[in-house]
Amino acid sequence: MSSDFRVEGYGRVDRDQTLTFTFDGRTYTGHPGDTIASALLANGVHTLGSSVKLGRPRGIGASWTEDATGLIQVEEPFPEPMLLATAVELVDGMVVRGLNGQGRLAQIPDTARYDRKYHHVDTLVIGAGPAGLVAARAAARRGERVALLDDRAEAGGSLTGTETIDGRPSRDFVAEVTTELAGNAQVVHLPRTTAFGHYDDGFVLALERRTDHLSDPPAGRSRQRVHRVRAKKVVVATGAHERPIVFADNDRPGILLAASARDLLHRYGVLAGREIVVFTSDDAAYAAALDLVAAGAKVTVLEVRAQAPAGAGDLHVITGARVLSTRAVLPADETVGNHGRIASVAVMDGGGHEFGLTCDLLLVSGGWNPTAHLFSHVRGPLAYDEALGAFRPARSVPGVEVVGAADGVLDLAGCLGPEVTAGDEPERTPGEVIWRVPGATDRQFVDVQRDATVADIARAVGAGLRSVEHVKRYTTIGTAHDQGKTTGVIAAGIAAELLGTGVQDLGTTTFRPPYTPVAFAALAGRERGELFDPVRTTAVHDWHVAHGAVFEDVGQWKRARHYPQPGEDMEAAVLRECTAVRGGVGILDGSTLGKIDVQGPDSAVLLDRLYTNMMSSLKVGSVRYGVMCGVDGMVIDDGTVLRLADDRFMVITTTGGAAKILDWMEEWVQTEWPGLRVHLASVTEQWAVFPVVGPRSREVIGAVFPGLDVANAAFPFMTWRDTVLDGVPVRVARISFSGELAYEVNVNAWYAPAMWERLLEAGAPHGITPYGTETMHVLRAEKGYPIIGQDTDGTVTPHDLGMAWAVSKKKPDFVGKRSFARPLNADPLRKQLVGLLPTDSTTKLPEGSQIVELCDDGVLPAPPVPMLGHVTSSYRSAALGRPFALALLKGGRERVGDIVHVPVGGQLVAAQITSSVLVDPEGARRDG
Amino acid sequence: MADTLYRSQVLPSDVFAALPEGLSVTIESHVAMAGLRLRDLAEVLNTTPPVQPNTWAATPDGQMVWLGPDEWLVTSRDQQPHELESTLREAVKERGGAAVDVSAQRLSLRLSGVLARDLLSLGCSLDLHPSVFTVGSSAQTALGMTNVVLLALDSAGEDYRIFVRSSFAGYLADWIVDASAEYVN
Amino acid sequence: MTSATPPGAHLPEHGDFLWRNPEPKKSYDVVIVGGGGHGLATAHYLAKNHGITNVAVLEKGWLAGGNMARNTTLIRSNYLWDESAAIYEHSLKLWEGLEDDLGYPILFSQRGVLNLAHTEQDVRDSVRRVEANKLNGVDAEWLTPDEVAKICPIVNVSGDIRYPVQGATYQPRAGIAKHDWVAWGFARKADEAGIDLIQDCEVTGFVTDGDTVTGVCTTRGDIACGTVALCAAGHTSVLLDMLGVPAPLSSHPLQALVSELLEPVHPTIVMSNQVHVYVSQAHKGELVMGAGVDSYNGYGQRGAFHIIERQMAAAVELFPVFARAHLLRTWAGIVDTTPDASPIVGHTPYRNVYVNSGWGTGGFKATPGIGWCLADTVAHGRPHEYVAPFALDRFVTGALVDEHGAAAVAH
Amino acid sequence: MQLIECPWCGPREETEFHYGGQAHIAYPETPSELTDTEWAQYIFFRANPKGLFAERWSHSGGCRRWFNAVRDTRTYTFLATYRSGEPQPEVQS
Repeated sequence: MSSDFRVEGYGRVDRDQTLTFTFDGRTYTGHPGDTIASALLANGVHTLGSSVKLGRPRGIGASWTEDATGLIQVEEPFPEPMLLATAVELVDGMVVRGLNGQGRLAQIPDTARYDRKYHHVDTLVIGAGPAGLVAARAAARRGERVALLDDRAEAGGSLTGTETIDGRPSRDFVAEVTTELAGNAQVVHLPRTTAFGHYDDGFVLALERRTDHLSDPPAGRSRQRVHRVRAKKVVVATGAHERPIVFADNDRPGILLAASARDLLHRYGVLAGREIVVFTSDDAAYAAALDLVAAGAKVTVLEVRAQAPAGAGDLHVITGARVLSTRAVLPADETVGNHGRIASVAVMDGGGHEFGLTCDLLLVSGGWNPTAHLFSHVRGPLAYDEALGAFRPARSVPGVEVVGAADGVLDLAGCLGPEVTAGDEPERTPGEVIWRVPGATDRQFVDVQRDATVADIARAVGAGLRSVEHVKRYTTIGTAHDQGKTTGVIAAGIAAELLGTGVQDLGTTTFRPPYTPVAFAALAGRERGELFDPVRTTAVHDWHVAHGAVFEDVGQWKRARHYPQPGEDMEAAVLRECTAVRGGVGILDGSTLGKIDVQGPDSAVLLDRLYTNMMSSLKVGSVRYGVMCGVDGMVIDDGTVLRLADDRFMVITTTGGAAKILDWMEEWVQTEWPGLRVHLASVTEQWAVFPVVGPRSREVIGAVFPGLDVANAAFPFMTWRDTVLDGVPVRVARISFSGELAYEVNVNAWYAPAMWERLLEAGAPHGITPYGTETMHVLRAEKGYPIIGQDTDGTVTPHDLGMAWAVSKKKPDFVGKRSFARPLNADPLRKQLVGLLPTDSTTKLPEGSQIVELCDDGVLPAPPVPMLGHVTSSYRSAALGRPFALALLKGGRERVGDIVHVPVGGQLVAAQITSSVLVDPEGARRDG
Repeated sequence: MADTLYRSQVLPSDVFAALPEGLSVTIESHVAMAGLRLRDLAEVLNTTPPVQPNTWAATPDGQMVWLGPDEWLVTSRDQQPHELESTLREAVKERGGAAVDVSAQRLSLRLSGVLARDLLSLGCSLDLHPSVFTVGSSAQTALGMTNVVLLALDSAGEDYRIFVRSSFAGYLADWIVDASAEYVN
Repeated sequence: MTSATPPGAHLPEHGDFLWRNPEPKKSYDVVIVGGGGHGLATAHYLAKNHGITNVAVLEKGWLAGGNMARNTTLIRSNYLWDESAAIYEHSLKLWEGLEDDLGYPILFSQRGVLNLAHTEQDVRDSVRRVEANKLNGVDAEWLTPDEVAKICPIVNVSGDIRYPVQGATYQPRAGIAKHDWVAWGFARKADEAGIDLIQDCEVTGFVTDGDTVTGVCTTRGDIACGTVALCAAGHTSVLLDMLGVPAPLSSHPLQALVSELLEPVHPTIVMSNQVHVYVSQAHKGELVMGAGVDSYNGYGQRGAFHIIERQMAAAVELFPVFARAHLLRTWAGIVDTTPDASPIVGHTPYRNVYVNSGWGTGGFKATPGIGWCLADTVAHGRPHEYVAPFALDRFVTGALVDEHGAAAVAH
Repeated sequence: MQLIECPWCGPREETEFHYGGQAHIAYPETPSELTDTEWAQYIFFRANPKGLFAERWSHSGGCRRWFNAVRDTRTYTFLATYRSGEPQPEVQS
């Protein structure tokens, strides 16, 4: 199809190359440098889709991101919804379609890469129009580190190329500045990069579109990048958005902002219409009109003001005029891409005379709204400027400078500043601020995308609404894709008129990020898939993988949960592992346990204050179990403490509690007791920890460490011993989390794989069985040892866990002690940790199940049913030959022997309350 | 049974083999490291510790890195981990200081090449411009989603040492490899 | 080109008349401080249930312009503890009849909520909550990953993501509503009953006489009062400070965001604590999301962008189809949080002042429930049974209602 | 996303820090002598001003030092950061 509306001698697209694309199933051509919008307009296509609420035709309304209507769906190369046709660069083979107000998400995964990059500069300039270029060049010449962000593909902003700057064509000026900047290693100039958010302390986020415009992008390059720029000074040079004027049927395709038509001509060589009416109250439209005439269009100007300005030239101007309404092409003439397009306007001139004008394009210009979004993001105050008819920066904000049109400066000379000379321009005459013309208010669209009209605003005001925020919400004006860039102030202006008040008195809307919409994936960046959150692994992780371990996530760690053999499910594997441990010997990778080195003369003082039990009385060479509570008296962690020296302890925390407990201890040391001479260090990764557990563990340890006397008398329970293996120091501790004879082997993690293999080799004759966290949990539960965070939930005291023995009565204070004396702690009905045995000996109660009183008739009463507590842990026990559970139960310890009911899948399962210690209650097994 | 307890690295040796030109990461061999705590450290050591925040200094057989107002990371090529700890602990113990072997706590990576600084800028929020982060500079900060200790080894922004918690090394390696895809043309 | 308008495009029109804009009178029987959802609902139920209409609702800005205008409109009652389940379930039942009660469309859409579990502990906690809900008469189910995918096919339930979905709790009666419609429905009804809704009226102090507050000082003059109900959400501490009443409240920014309008793709509501995101698709097609509160105290209606970025990463991780949806707008409210993540409602040291605060991220869903109960409390001069457990003195006795598990993600 | 001035490391991104609530609340000398009400005040009750607030922060992603800050809760602006143990500086918003 020919490009009927492309004008020779205009535009900077590469006409030597032709690109093909489809829109709504029809094939069109364009050129490199085109956007979808410019290519469609070059083909005479104005209508893109229909509006969301009224189904009225919608077309292209501007030439860049301020367009309130021209939304499309890209289907190929990859589906992406709700893009502005004006902002999508054309590449060969694109498939695009129009929208009816909603976009469609891809049903296939987006495999494109996204990332982020940090920058630090002295001066960040946002916008590469005349004001931005001058600011960037000046900063670079001062020797500063500079970033220049430009949302368009080429620098120059609103410069069309017809201007002169410093006596040369403006494009030459642009080229000169960008060349100078490119030669300066201190300057980063990023085109296609939209600053979308401005935050405190000179922080700006900007989205760079890096590959969509390339026909064959490098595979590893990120498609979009979020630049994170930290600048000492931010220069906002983002220009201004032209503002339309509201009249009846102002929503048709074929109605554009005036400067956009000029931009289309000079940038893309597209003449958007041949018979053009320009409706304006501002001078800028005249430059557009003149250029369009020069390019071959017939133009009639409808001037709101009583007089045409100086720059009107030979244009046909009707002054004091108003567009009353528009008409569309007749349905009979309907062609693809022209549905509903404007065909004529009804006009009233200054004398009140009404007449019609035929046209294929209506350009509108009602003045300019400074693009102060990025200033407003950092709480830069905006004030309504009566002359401008818009909000503009009211006061300066430290570290932020607003220049050029963004600050309401509308002439080129003003934008360029004193250092640069602009060519002669016609003197600007003041624009007239006009929000709308009289007419059928229900067809006067204020928010074209949301189908919101002047009538809607009138209804809102009539309903009693007085705040502009209420009016916005009532009408939904300003909530669409464009977020009211061009018409937000018009809505306020019309509401103010209706209320008989000033625009400023209605209150202003604060702009919030993002300035333009940003794809979720771009914000996710690299944090997707495996990189969504770090995976932490131990030094013997590869062994677990190689041996078929099934992993579970514990915090960020991957922990081996069990090691199924062929044909085994988890239950079978865990029963086998449990049997092996209690019947022989097993080995666990316990390296994820948190380890904290506590050193200094006051180490024991600190631990006495933080643990509920006494640690200062612990002897060097010994180990003690300890519990930590929050100030509220609730258990936050437990673990063992090894006294390494008078002034040194090793604190072992749970895997999940490691970072939290180190932080907790550090907080107390630093903020409450800075006088204590004690130092804390994480040594979690320093030490690989391998518990060797079971009645045969002594033989294994004895075989591996010939220098260690493993006899019970020489190396009793809850002690630790240092030994040396092949010159490498090793620490072995008699700690048991299973009730079995057990030795925890600690070694510098450099040697972890070697040590693991040694233990396996030595254990082979005894059938040593690697076991995972699930087996560990079963074994500890059989002994009634709680897991903090599983058998507790932040509302459980040590007493509730049956651990009064671990709460010192001698110490005058420790963290949490005072809270034990609160009235609620004396409640006999507090929940306590107990065992629970399903009386049918077969049902494994689901963890989390609630417990109710025995229902004699076997039927639950109607809700609400009082609950006694819940099942915290539940397993099948190889040792018991039956399932069992731990539970937190109201007054549980006083109720041992009672039968309660547990609703499971619609049935009531009877269970007997027992002690929480179900295996080896005498503790006979721990010494082998 | 093997004769000696061999040492392992937490990363496969070839994990960084395919990095693009201009970027190199080497997994540094096992070096003894210790955490050292004492406010008046200079008085008890032969070496002058770096007292400026965010700096490191060379020692005869390694480095001392400032980690906090009374805290340093000491590396030693010549000493065994436990020797390093006991030497330092003897020196500071009487004054209420502390020394702890952390040789396996972190993995040491050497990042170098003309793209090194650019790669870091994809995941590190600090200003690493050589005029700011020059030889002798160090920082504890985040790279990607993990904490690291980062040292500038030259003044050109082309040579860095990264200490990363060993359990996060696999993540960081994945991150580096993923980020470096950018430079493959 | 499609010209048919898409589903959800036609929301009902707002009423032709909403409320008067009266000048404040010299005196009212009840002064409600805060013209948000809770204040307006309280006003409505004072009139409807108790015939008390000499009431003023004082709003320092525009009606329902605080958290009511900024929340993500999730309504559910699947809380763990009996006390919470009771008031939220009471509220949910009121939601189910609210459109008729108010005679105003509120677009209550009971599309169900999925709370995803990603770890073994998530699973335990989820089952615990589901079983508790059932026994409390709250609809709840535990779903396997396959069942999750049946209800919400776009959730990534494959095992190869960083934190695979292990299952989910499901409350079918949960839903969303349109917040402006809800607030304006209450306001219109209260106005109709003769209650004065007074905007641009900031409370600057209180006139006290012993343990009685006799008047409220405002930017529109002093107003005498019989009873005062504080419904100021994130600004409660500011008011309590004027009265010299300490409370364990801290105000935090809570952020939310929306995408552009999209064809229907997400039929329910999904929340995930571990992966930290919450998503629904509103009536017109925009994706609405929230995350956790910003960590520091703050009264600015904005938060830190890294929270949003992390939320986007979570969204794309759980819903791969969202990759090229676009973030259109972000904003923040100010939520007042408590140490146990449960509200503080009831008596203050002043005999005629009642406080209603600390709802954290749960305020919207509680709107009719707390309005009902607070009106009852004010009318009878004693806490309604559903709010009695949430008295300020629980922090002294230790009788906390610890709902942290339920509140970790904004909802 | 602010820069927070760590008193040791200098300005760093907000994401490197952990918030610790109100500053200058000392652990009671002898908790056992406090009434339940007084103890509750210590555990749970913190100021929540709209305006200047002295609060605790930790440079958790860096030197791991706790320090104090005066911040305006309306604007989030940090007016001062100071080391633990130092008195709260006089600042104005």
